[in-house]
Amino acid sequence: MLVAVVGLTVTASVSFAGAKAGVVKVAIMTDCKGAFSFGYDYDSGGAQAAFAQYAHGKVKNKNKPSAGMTGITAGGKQIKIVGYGCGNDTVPLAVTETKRLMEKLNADVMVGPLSGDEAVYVANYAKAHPNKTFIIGTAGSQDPTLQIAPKNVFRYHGDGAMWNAGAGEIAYKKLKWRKAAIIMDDYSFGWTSAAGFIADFCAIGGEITKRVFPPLNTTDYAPFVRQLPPPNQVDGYFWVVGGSGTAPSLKAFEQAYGKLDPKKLYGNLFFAFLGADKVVAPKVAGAYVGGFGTAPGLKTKAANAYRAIMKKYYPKLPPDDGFVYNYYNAAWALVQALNKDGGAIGSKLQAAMPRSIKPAFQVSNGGVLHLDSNRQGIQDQYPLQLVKGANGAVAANVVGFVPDVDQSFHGLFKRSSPPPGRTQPKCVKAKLPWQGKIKVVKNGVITKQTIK
Amino acid sequence: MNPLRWAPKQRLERCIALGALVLVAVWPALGLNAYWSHQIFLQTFLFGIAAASLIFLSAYGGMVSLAQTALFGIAGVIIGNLATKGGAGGTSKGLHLGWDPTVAVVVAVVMTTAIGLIFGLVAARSAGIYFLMITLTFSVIATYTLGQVTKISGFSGIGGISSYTPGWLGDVLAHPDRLYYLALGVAVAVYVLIRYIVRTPFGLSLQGVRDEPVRMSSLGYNVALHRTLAFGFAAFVASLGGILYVWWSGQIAPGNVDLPGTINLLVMAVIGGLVRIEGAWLGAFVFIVIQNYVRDFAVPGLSFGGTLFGGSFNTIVGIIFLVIVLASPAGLMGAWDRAVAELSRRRGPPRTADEPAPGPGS
Amino acid sequence: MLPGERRAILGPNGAGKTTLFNVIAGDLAPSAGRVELFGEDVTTLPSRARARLGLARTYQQSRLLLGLTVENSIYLSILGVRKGHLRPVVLPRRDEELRERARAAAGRVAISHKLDEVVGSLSHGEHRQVALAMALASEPKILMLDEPASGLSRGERTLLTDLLLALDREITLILIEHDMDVALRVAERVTMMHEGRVIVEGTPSEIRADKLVHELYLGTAFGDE
Amino acid sequence: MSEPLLAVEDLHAYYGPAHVLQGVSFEIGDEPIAIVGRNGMGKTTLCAAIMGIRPPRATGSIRVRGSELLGRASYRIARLGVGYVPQGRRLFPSLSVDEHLRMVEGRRNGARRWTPARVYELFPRLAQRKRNGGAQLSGGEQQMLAIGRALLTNPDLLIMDEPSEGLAPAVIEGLIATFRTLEEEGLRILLIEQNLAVATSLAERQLIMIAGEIAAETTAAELAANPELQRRYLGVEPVEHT
Repeated sequence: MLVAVVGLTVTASVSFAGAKAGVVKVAIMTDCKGAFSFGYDYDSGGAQAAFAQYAHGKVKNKNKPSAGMTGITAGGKQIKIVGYGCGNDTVPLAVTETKRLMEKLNADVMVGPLSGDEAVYVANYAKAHPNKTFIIGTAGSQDPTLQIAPKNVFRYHGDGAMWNAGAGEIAYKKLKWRKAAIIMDDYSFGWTSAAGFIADFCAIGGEITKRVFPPLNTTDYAPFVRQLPPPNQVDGYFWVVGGSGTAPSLKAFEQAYGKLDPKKLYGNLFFAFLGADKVVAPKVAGAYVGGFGTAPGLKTKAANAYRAIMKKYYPKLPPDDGFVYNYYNAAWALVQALNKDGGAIGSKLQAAMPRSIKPAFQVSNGGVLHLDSNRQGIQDQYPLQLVKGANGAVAANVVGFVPDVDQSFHGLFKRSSPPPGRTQPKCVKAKLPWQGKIKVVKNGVITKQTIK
Repeated sequence: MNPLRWAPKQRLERCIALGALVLVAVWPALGLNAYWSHQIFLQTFLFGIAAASLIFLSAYGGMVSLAQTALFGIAGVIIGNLATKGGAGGTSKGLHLGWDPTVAVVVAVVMTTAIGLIFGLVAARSAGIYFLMITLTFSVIATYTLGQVTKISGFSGIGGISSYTPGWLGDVLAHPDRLYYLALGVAVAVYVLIRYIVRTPFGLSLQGVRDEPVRMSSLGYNVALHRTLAFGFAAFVASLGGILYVWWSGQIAPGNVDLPGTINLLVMAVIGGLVRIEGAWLGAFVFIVIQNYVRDFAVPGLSFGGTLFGGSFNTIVGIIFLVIVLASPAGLMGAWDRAVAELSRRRGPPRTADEPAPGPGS
Repeated sequence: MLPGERRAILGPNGAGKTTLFNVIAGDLAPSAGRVELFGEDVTTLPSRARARLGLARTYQQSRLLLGLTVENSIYLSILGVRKGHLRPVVLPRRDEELRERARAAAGRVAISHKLDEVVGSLSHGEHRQVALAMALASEPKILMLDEPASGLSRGERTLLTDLLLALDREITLILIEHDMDVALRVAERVTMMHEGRVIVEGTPSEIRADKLVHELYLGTAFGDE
Repeated sequence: MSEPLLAVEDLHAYYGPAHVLQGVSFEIGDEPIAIVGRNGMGKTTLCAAIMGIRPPRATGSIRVRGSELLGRASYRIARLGVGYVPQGRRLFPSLSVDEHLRMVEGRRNGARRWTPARVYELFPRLAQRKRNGGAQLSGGEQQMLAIGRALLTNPDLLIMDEPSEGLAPAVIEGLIATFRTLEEEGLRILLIEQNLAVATSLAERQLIMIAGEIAAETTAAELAANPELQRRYLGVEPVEHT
């Protein structure tokens, strides 16, 4: 055993000693197990398409992004993807995967992670490793850039609350909701996602009469659905039940209160994943859905150019999917920084990370997305609606444009305020910057018309 | 402790153990690969402590407990709630009591031991598969309690705990070697303590209870009490591992104590061998090395589902586990014991059944 | 039974002898009736409490602590009836008095040379010796032996008989034994059981002469010994 | 072509490093054999080696009518016509007496000399306890059942490890008589026995086992009559063997 230990150590040391000084080592942290295991190819494909487009990367396998990439260079340095993290959207696995990527494979930069809880851990980890740089992949928790906010963590997309900006106003104006109840997965993403709706809906004058919290991965939703007020006591329900629970929870509601009424249901982005369900999805067609920072079907020059790039390198990946898009932007920002600082890493890289980029779905400010002082993007958001397509399949279409959503919701979420939780945020009336400025999007075109 | 009086096998084992101990003791000081010290060895120390609590119950008490991971996690959750602070720069979840971390450690150890005693009280009257099921139930209860009582943990658990270490330990993020040596010291102390305990009257009677509870009762022993106390002691040991774990990983979540987590610890213990305490660290070491290195090899044909490197990781771990258990039901320590016995038979002169063992040290 | 008495219990297989032991020792609760030890009603006391009152027994199937060494088994038997057997600190091996007692007990049953061996590695006959050593080591006031001679060789039986005859007169001895050489030499009084009842009670010579005993139990072999 | 029923040749057996049997050789032809000796001399290991049960590592040869047993699984050894009454009875606690017997009944080819009825005839006590589980029997009853169970496999060779243990004198007497009858019917017995009276009355050939070897062979009459012999081989003083 002793011999084995020494042997392994020697080999390990030798392999590290062999690493060239001129290489920037990048890790892509994503999930390959659990509810988001599809993210493994979406995320790595998104990031690698950016490397291919802006940093000379050669795709090894068009159909399998995780096969890797060669020949990436930026700022005169070679970029090496040293590993892909394999999480399962829980923290314990994120711990070992992060340490493996950053310490065993000695990555200088992480692009990722995928989920909110993982990002909270990564942000805490980043605090202790100031020389490493972290560009969050597509995680929706507030804490990494609000409460924890280390100087070496960057996020070029919105958090779970921001993704639902505008949802409250749409419910209030288009659906005439005044009183709403919320059912939300009882964990940080569920709370954060609901927080965006609560902030938006209460700001304009709505009232939340009940919040119900089914535990994550519940199999029987009936008891939780029964806690919701019946349809005659509220105007509608904001629905934040994800994973494998979206359809069962809606079925449980149908059994308890009768026919599903799309006008009384408003889902967060989990509703957009319902499309594959042949039973429930048609019953909620017409319901509004929160966004994911992307604009599926948006017809702008920038968006089309981006789609062409994705199609060129990874034709099978859906470019309008947030998993692909957010990792793409993260990797693109990294390339810009390396080009600027001559391939330096550590604090120089962090200083060089762009404070503004021009992503495909950003329209406000001439298409420029700014980071705030916590290195968190201020991003346009796109509310969606479930529609039945010509072939009968249900898909989510962009129906609104919410300009320049910031993480604080104009000061409602602060570094010192409690993070979203069962009772956070409180329901308060406020004047949000985008209030009254939400534009109608029709057939992928942002109109001049504001939502009324 | 006169080396001249040790049997050859004891001498060999102690030489190896001492060699390994010296190696891990000087590793960080010599500046050797930090990933090995801070990941492989540190995890070996702290999961080994948890596995030792399992092996202690199994080898000396005849009780295979599936609750040790839960107790390990409970200690971590208590620390997380007691020591961390909320607000700006603090952790986002938990009770944020902000206690002095040293006090939190003491309270976590005491509370976990108390919970272990309560578990023990319930489980002590059952044996075999029923004991296994009851302890599995504890583990499931712990997972769901953490997952659903969002005040103390919730699904996301508590993060950022490593920023709240006691003053005497200092900042483990800036100085991970301190945690390394602390974990090494605790692991050695746990090992010595268990070795000592099993030779005390309490330890002997526990082994008696393992072999023949009815007989022990008629010798004047309170069987259930001994089992309960053993469970409490094992909880104490597991809590030490749990506290080191949250300082190392910075977080604790239901995912640490769920079924896969429970099984991982059992696998470590079984790989090492449920017969000897040394097996705890050996098993943890092998498991963690496998976890860290085997995944880098994609094996064609073993890619069942999943996307990770052809998805062969879990399959490979499973096959290695099966091979070890089939080749040696008593794990690696058992294989070692057998190999030594076989060697000494081949080398040494044949001796009869009733001759004493070869004179020590001659 | 009186203190210091030596009693053998005989009876055909299945007569209820071992069951009687189990009830006295507290391993089995009686359906009716009472058990008194030293003038005290112990019917509801668990077996460990009876052990602490000074009752020691052996089992037919030795029921030993197979994973422990002979020495540690004997320690446990001594410590079990002592106060403070949970002491976590002091090692038995360091306790001179305990060691002496254990060694003496092992010596009395001629198992001294196996003190460091694990009980599970010993032969069946040696198990009987260990069981006896454990019972003696606890210095009981009442010693109940269930077929102590079975599995012993002829020489060992002689040794056993001598040992039992040399027991401290304070110790009350109850013996279940099929070896009449041992049973009738050691016992002063003999109880014959059949079908769960006591049918004859008497001195060894009365028993030898008893017709019913022969018919039910001894057969012809011992008729004229 | 007459192979002996059982031939053991230069049998060595080990448990771990312990060399328990050290070159045991003997044959059973037409006569029963009893192996006597003090405790811890390897008698039970010999049985285990022959039956292939929890096998010690063994070298040498054990043949039943010429077929080698070493390395065979014990169920196949049993099918060759070797019955076994293990020490400590090893009954099935959840089966009743009757179930024990009916389970074994007719399991083996060859002459069906034994039926449960005949076992009940041999041990009337068992007939009274037909419905009781193995665990509810008294020690002596368990011994009877273990013997009955072995007989029902209709063995040609019956290996018994201390069959008299725990039996009342009258039952032993009956047992001896039964085995004598069985002898006449052709059953051969390899008897391991501490009870000298049983050993000498069942087998004329007496092998004395000391420290893993057959130290001497003697006859029942000689052994029974010679207290010096008994003291030397069966007494408790350490035996000097050179």
